[in-house]
Amino acid sequence: MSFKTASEGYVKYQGLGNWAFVLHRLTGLGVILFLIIHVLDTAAVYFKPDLYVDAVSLYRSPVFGLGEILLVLSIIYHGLNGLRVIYFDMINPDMWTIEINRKSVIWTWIITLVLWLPAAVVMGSHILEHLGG
Amino acid sequence: MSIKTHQYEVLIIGGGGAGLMAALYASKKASTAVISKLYPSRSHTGAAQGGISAAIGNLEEDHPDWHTYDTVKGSDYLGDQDAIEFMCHKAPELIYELEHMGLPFDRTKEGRILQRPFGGHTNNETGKPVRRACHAADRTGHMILQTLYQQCIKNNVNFFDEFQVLDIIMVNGKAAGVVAIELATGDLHVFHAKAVILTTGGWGRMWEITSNAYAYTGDGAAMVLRKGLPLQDMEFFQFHPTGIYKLGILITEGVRGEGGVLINDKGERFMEKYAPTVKDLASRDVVSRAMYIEMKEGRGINGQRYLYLDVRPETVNKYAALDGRTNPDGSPLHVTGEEILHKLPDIIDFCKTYLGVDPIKEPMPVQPTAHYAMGGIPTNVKTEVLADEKGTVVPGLYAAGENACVSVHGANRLGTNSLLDLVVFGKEAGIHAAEYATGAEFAPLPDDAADFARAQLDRIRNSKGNERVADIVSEMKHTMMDHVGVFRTEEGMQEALNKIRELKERFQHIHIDDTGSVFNTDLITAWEMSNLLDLAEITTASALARKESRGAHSRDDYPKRDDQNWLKHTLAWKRDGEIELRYKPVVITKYEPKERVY
Amino acid sequence: MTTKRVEVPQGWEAFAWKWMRYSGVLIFILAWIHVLIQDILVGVYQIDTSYVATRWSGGFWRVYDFLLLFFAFSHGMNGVRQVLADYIHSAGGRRALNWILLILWAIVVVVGTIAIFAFTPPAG
Amino acid sequence: MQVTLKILRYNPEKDAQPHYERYTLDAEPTDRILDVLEKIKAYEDGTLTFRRSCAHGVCGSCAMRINGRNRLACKTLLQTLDTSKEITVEPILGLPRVKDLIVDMTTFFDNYKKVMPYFINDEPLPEDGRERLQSPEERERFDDTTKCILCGACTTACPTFWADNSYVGPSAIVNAHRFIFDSRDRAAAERLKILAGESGVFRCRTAFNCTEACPREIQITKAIAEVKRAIITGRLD
Ligand SMILES: Cc1cc2nc3c(=O)[nH]c(=O)nc-3n(C[C@H](O)[C@H](O)[C@H](O)COP(=O)(O)OP(=O)(O)OC[C@H]3O[C@@H](n4cnc5c(N)ncnc54)[C@H](O)[C@@H]3O)c2cc1C
Ligand code: HEM
Ligand code: SF4
Ligand code: F3S
Ligand code: FES
Repeated sequence: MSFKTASEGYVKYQGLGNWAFVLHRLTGLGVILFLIIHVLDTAAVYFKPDLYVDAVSLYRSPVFGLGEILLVLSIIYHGLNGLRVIYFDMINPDMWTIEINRKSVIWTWIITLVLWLPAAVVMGSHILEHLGG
Repeated sequence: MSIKTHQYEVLIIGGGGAGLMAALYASKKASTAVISKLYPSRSHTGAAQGGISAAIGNLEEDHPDWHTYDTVKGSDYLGDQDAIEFMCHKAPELIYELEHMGLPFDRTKEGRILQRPFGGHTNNETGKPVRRACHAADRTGHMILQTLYQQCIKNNVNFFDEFQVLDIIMVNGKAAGVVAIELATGDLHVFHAKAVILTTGGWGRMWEITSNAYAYTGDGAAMVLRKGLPLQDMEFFQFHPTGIYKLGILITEGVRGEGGVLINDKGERFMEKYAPTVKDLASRDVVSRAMYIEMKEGRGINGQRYLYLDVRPETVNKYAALDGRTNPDGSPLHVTGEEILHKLPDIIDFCKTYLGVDPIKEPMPVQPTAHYAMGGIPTNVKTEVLADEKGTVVPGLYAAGENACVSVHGANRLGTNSLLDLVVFGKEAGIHAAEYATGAEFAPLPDDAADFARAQLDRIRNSKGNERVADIVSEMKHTMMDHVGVFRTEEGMQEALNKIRELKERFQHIHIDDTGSVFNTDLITAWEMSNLLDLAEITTASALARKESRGAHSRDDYPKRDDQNWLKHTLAWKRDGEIELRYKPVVITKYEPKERVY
Repeated sequence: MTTKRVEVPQGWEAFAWKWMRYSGVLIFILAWIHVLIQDILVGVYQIDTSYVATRWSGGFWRVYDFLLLFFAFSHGMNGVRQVLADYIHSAGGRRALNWILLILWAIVVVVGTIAIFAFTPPAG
Repeated sequence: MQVTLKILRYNPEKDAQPHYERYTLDAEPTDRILDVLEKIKAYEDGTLTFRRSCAHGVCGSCAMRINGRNRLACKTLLQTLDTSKEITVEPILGLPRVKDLIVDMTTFFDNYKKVMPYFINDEPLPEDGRERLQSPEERERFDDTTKCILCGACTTACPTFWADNSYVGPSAIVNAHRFIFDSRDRAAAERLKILAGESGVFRCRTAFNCTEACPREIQITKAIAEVKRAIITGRLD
């Protein structure tokens, strides 16, 4: 009906698939937003090198550092869930059962965390190393 | 309250199997609208499970004449034989017609419609059950309802969904339209028409334990009664043997068709005693009575008022071997749990949901449940409503389906014959009403057309007593269950009649909470309950007068059928607050009444 | 059972659906390697103009980055189109949306592509 | 035992905004939510409004949100819920509210009608006037999707539909599936063409709420995937 109705459902409706979808959407949007900025700033290397230097120093602030850690989380989750959906939807529709869907969503979340945690540790340590200069 | 008016040549009240079938045919010839208090797909036809009968003989020899005889016998000889013969001979054609509309019947290996045995349907030569019920798993009614609704959409039939009809407009003794309330707004609408077809279904909600929907409040029959017209054979109401204990939810006879058996507390298959030839597949009145006797004599499970229906594969195979049941190809019948699951998926789902019982592993607790109205609005074979015992037709008024009494079911309906009744007579109603309408004029509507309907609602809305509708209803249901159920006695029924009259009096002093217009279900439910009270009174009075036992009407004090005095249909009027009973003969063509043994 | 076949005109939505899936698989490989190297192993603190210069000194990474740019961006922009179409219902609104996204897509892809291929490491 | 229902009430003739009301009453563990609602209506508050008819999950009247998920009130037993907490009962989401638990189903049925949900075969009937033949396997192919009772639980659980009513929704696709894969039907191509369009199957984001909501246990997301595949490949097996 409207964005208002939809957002009530996104938040309140009880269902794993629902949340898998909402997260997929949020992470997809997050990544594309980052990507636009990232392409433009990297392009600055060519178009406006000074700007690029400013941009890079901005990225080195801890706030952006945390953002980057979330970005990695987003790409991992969006990618894994995307592959899950592609496999079920295009290759093996028989997998769309309540049982398998539930399990596969939970596994997607587990694998996401398993992959992301070490990455977060590495990236976090980079931030800590450079804190204060 | 504003009033809107509409004009159609033919109006169909009710969007169930009978209504939609009528709509498909009427709309071919005349401008037609279907008015239904429920979305058509919510109609009770969708609850029918087991099958629809027709002697198409896809698996074994069968003949429409056998079907006719079985139906006559099943009706305990009270059915009109001309109507029964008409229906049973039309049956194959109608089944094929449904198939051509896309109905997904289950199939044989050869790709033909699959059939299963059902109570009371027999091979007339051997007396053994015959496979006559065409089915789509255990949701045959659902598939019929869906298929007909789909075809109506395809043919652009006009629908007024969630419009509840409150009154039939009669002008000079002819039907001229109806008055309905639009539930979403509370507005009254006057529908002006040349012909009106009533297909509003039954009234099983009158009893405590029932397989029937909340919507089964007998609106159509009650409206007809209020117009000073009679109702026929109201004392005959079918109790289906196998309702889920306490809930009444139906377990189709198809379970027994697939080999399930009834078992008492001693582990005996007691139907052997009562119907030695067809056993568990005897007709419903016989089985329900047998169950009551078992329970009365203390053989209910743990002494309680229920028995077991057992369809576990080991049980089915054991009794199939004992009975010498075979597959169509002659090999001994042997089933697996998987096959049962495949044939009865919904039943298994009901049991798991409501009982926590898996029928493949455990037996199901069952008790007889109020199920089907054999009586109703009297009609002839052309579905024209009749005004008296002489067969005088009410011009422009038609009835079909469960609310009508043609009568093809007489004192007891055979399973699967109702769905057949719907499509056969629904179609007749559509054809005849449209034909009548094309030759008739719109009668001018009186100015006060909507007054009676409005007055009925206002009386409820403005009633300022302190009675609760729910209390009255629950007393009615208990009374009917105790005294006008499977077994009846003079005192019991007299007590019931007094009680119903007392309740009707108390109903004058109800109050309701909701005074609004939009979706006032408080108001509508109260109106529906007044219909049930009216019909309960007629049912009890008709039953009290019939001093014999026949079909579903079974009296302790008159245990025998009495063809001498009672081979006749009851017609009951309500005039100036008094019930008037008259009788008319049963049409007998080929089959002379004889004793009924299964 | 014989397999029945029907001719179904493949509309734009069917194409977009397939596109999201094929490009998804491709980006899965490209983006993860990219992220692994850039964000995790190397890290933003090592990245500066000279890092970019070494990276783009050969053709391989230029082509790699171009493919990533092109596919990820097309995938993402179509994703955004699908998301917003859920909330924008008028035909006109959707048309406007499509144009805006198409232009944005073109600008970013063109700017990015020029940067990737035209970039020459600063002298010195 | 005692249960408390927290019901989202709305009377358009009185209330500016929907609000919750709580009812505490005695009930049996085997009672259905519908039984509890009936009891409230009969003995506590006659203005409480909801749809129901069959009371055993076959008519599709009573879909509502119970503890945040779409279910049929008549198929939800108290013993399957945590009755130590309040049970939340709200109308299904994504269709206009009419009163209390009743929503306006018009759009739902309009969407259903968009997919040509009826049998089409204009070829001549068998000469003997009997049934068209269909093998048990061909019949089995679409069995699952014949079970739909048009309750709307799936469509009103779908995130795409919440946002945009013009998406035909899972229920309509289920009903199209029932005909697309029926060996006797001849209009699969036309239905697939409709479903390949802007409001069709490709709006499905595989959120799966529909399948979890379906009281008839229809494998809806799978059926949708099969329709997508039929559009992409043109194959009806
Ligand atoms: C659980 C169950 C299982 C059954 N199984 C079988 C079976 O296997 N085989 C068999 O042959 N029979 C079976 N029957 C019996 C059979 O299904 C019914 O008798 C039959 O479906 C009745 O159909 P109908 O068209 O007369 O009424 P329905 O299908 O009930 O339709 C009644 C219609 O009237 C409308 N209506 C009612 N009152 C009003 C009003 N005041 N204003 C406007 N509209 C109104 C309703 O909205 C509805 O659309 C079964 C019945 C039940 C209850
Ligand atoms: C890493 C590999 C990726 C895979 C496997 C992948 C897969 C998918 C798939 C299959 C969809 C369609 C979902 C559906 O229709 O149900 C999708 C949607 C989307 N993707 Fe990706 N994607 C990936 C990377 C990206 C990237 C890098 C971006 C951002 C640029 C992105 C942005 C989006 C957006 C915005 C959507 C729309 C979400 C929605 O409709 O709710 N994806 N992705
Ligand atoms: S598919 Fe299931 S949930 Fe959807 S309308 Fe049909 S029965 Fe209801
Ligand atoms: S909930 Fe909606 S998004 Fe698809 S899987 Fe079901 S239709
Ligand atoms: S009342 Fe029929 S589905 Fe719930």
